[in-house]
Amino acid sequence: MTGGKVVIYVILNMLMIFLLFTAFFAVFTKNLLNSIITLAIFSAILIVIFVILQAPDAALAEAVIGAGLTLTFFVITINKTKDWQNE
Amino acid sequence: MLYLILAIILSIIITFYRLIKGPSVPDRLAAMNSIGVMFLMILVLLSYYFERKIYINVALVYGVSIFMNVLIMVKYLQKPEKGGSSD
Amino acid sequence: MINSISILREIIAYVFLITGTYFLISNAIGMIRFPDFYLRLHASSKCLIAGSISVLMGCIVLEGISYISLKLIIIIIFLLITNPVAIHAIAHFAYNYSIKPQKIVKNDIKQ
Amino acid sequence: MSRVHKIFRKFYKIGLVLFLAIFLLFIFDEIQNLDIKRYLSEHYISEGVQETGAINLVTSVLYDYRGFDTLGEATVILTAAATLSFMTPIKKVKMLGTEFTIIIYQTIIIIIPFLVVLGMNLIFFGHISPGGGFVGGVILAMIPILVTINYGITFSENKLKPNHKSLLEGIGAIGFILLGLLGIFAGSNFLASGQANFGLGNPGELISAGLIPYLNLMIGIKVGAGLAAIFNSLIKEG
Repeated sequence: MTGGKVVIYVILNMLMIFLLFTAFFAVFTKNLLNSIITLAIFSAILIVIFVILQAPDAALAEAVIGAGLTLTFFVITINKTKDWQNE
Repeated sequence: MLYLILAIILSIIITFYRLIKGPSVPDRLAAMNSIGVMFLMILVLLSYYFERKIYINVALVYGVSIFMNVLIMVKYLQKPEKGGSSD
Repeated sequence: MINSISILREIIAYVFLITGTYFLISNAIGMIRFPDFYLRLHASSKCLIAGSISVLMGCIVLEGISYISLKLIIIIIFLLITNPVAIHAIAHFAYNYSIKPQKIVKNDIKQ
Repeated sequence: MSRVHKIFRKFYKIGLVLFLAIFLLFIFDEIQNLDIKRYLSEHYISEGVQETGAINLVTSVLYDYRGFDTLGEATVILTAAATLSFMTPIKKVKMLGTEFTIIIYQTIIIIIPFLVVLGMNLIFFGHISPGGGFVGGVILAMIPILVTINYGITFSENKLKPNHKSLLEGIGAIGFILLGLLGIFAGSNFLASGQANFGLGNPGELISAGLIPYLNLMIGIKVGAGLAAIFNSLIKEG
């Protein structure tokens, strides 16, 4: 492996471990808002991983669906629940 | 080019500490906004490293997605008792 | 002659890129070290805009005149319009969330 | 007894996760080391550009070789939008939220033409650059969402009526099927664009690749209108 290959391998593995941390934090936190905000960063890391693996079509779909529309629907649904309105 | 990407990933990990530790929800929102823009810079730099300039489309779309995310979270994550408006 | 011009262009581009990375790292340090929410937002707004625009300017200098640099200029204009607006919206949200600054000199928003 | 039970439950969860991880590791390792020849993917990579005329191979697989799967995905979104439109109540329900200042109102007006140009670019250049109908349609659907969260649901429904959204979605769905039937009239299979001699043109130009740009346009219209209708009825529903 040449020099550039090693560095991009290190970047890919760092992003994978970081992805695991964000997923654990999004699942195990108590507050729902923190979970949603962490989910945005989860999909951002996935976009960078897709671009490193040379799949720009999957990265575009993830940028639009995962980071845009799904979070919108989640936020509106949490706003409509009974717990949130009576808190 | 790759060492610049490593430096930006380091700054992302430092900012992620504020997202975990942040005492309130607006802290986490500000951390989310800055992490998103840093990932956008990583996308632009990666397209220059791979010499596939067409990957810049991903950065364009992801920039739109960040802005819509922040606006929707700001609109609908308000605590109820502080007197929001209808619709 | 041509070789010296290309070397000069690369030097200018890397100066821009390293400046941008420095601003992004200072943004991260500011997000950790400042004690108050509004101080953190101040670091986040100014350093973020300066860093991102500097990195994109470096890429434009590296690229030259083409359609790709037109796309980069569009990204710059988009960030210049939307990022201050997003920071303004977050600050307004935090004020309604009853987070007060440590020292209030003058209060412009009265509800 | 109770302490032993508690300790057992804690270790049971950890052991379950570890067991699943090791199991999946063996399965994926087995898949990676299989010594089979991938005839289909080699055929797509080597002869996809000559057969379909689209440079982006993902688009050529999505809209030419596997066009029937795309029709199924489109049907899923059509069903979801139709069901949510039936469930919309007459009276509006109060939603909690902050009011925006005038700065954000004025910014949205500047942003909207940029979004239109970006979405149209992604749709029309779907067979040349990454993108396609789905992504461009979602970008176009962001415009009603931004208008709704800024100016309120009444203004948004006054500008873009829900009936018009339903009409656009129907046009997209019906148009996709009619374009597929063109393949039968040309003497080939349903949804065939590469094999049916529509004139592939030079690969890399805007008007090339047979029927693929028009299929992209139909999918873009359908997804944009459908997601806007879903958001509209979701924000009105109580």
